[in-house]
Amino acid sequence: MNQTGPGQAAGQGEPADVGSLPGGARAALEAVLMVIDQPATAAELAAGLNLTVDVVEGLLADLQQEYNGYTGKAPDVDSASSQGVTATPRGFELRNIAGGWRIYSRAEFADIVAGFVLEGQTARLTQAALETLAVIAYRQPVSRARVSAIRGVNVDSVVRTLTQRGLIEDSGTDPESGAILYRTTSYFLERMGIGSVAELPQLSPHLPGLEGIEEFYDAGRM
Amino acid sequence: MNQTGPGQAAGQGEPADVGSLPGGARAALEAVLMVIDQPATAAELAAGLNLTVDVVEGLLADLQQEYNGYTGKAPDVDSASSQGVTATPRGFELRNIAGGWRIYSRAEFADIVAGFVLEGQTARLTQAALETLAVIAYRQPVSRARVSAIRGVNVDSVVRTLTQRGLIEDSGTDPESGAILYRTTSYFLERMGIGSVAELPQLSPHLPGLEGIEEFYDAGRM
Amino acid sequence: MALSTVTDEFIKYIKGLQQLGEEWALDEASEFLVIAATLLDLKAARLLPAGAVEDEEDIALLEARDLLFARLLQYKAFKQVAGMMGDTLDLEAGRYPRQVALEGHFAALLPELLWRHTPEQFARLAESALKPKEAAPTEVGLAHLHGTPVSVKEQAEILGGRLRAGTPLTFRALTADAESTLVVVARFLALLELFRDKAVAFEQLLPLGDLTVRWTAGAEGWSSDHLSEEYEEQP
Repeated sequence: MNQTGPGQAAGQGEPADVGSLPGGARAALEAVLMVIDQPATAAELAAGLNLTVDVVEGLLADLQQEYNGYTGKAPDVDSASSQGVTATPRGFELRNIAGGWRIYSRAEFADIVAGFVLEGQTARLTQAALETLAVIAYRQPVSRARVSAIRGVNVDSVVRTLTQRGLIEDSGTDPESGAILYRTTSYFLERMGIGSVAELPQLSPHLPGLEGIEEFYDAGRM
Repeated sequence: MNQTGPGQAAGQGEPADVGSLPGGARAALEAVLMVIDQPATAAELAAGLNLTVDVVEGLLADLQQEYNGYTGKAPDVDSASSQGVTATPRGFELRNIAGGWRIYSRAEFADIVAGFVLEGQTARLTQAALETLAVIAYRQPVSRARVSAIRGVNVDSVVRTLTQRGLIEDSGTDPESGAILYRTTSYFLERMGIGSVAELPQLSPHLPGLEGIEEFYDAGRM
Repeated sequence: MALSTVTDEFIKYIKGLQQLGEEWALDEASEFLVIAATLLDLKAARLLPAGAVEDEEDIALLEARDLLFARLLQYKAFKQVAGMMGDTLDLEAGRYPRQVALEGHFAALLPELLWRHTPEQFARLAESALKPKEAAPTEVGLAHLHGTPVSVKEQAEILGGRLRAGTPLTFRALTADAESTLVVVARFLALLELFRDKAVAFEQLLPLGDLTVRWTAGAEGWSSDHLSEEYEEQP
């Protein structure tokens, strides 16, 4: 999907040359970021802007820094001369989460923004839900029975709630037991502000080889 | 960070002092404008930011000019000295439409944005969207949380798609929970070829109504 | 597993905590010592010739203890990361994504919707979407391996019926017709309940000898309604 210009999709002949518009490619990228309602990858953005992924990644990094106040330069000022000038951050930030880029209001203004954004306010998870989510996040794909075994309690209703909240999802069935396996969703990554589950913090270092425990488990399963 | 932790989020007693936050009132205003879906009036913004309407109107005019490229100054530079310096415009603009302010993608980039929006769009609803629409049609007015509970998955993005497609709309808020309620539109009736929702075929009486659903599903909610 | 690896990692971890001024470092350290001692104990027991260990049972006990500790540790680790995840989720909840409705002129460009559903098809779709979902199976069902569930209450009623006549009966006689061990167990539990309610008395002349059960509650003095609720809940 890389080479097809966005203009064509819209039913116009020529793909627009983003460089010729005021503000150039950087402003065009900003314009697109204004209308996306879910994170977009650099590749998707590049395809839409008819630019290479490398160029788009460079622009995204620039914008991110600029919004964070690392450079106070106006977009057309020579970048070498003013790079590193520190200004105050903007009220929003550009973040790369779950593989996609998106604009967020800055966390410092949470109290103020919350007053304007009623929807999307999510109730906090209970301790039981958090622990179940943690086990699933670190052991995915995993069956409810396995999560129950680790937590020592029945987790059925908690798993249902986590699914409804969009934090976990069905990822097929275990070929042996036929049990449904669960994994975390990209919405979970988004809520955690990370790019992939590999970025989750390490489990306590003093936990003796978890692999060994898994074997114990299977032996001791009911 | 600042004194009031962002984790405390909505509903806290003390109005934050926007001046003490990095970027000050201007950045706080930007944060709000970046995430609101419906245009907000200067009075609404002033109330939420705990500022006077005059101050907010001044800031709005400043931001509008800055986004349009009339001043390339960094937000913390003294405004008098650099007023009028012309830089390139940003990819977004702040517009006042019928008294309400909202950030939009800049009109110059409409072709590029349109191409991006249309990329990958299909003329068909997904199964998930169809099922969600069916639940809303038969149980309207209904909140997203309730539809999520019935379908067992998070329906946020599907509801957005259905709204965008003009098949459902906001019909006020639930007096108890404050959640937005959704109902089908007249465009939906048109597509179905019926005159009113009363003409939808009867469902089996054994299916749980909303009350039944509440009992059935809420037991597992947290 | 190599104990030294675990120990080294752990000491590093504890040092890190102490530098941060974490008070619970001591707790963690002592807990670790207990576990390390258990593991060492077990290792030593395996290495030494048979004389050092009393018998196989000791090893089994050690292994059971080890397993228990391992489970506790794992659970504790998950509890800990759950706390960290909760904090992260709270912090991130303060960042609101821009997800605004598509501007009207862009929405108008979307291709016209293809709609092929008749109201009847749509209704069927709604029916299937609204039908309460059966809880998905967590495991392959084992129900077919067991007989029908046995109710302690039911068995108590059967026993009551036989004993009310007044003739004492032995446990052996009372369970002679039991079609499965489960029924025997249920009848035994039922007898304990009856004993608690002072509806029966036991006599056993010799250790491991026949247990004789005698009805003491009178003809109408007891009903199974007294039976404790705990037996009615399925695990």
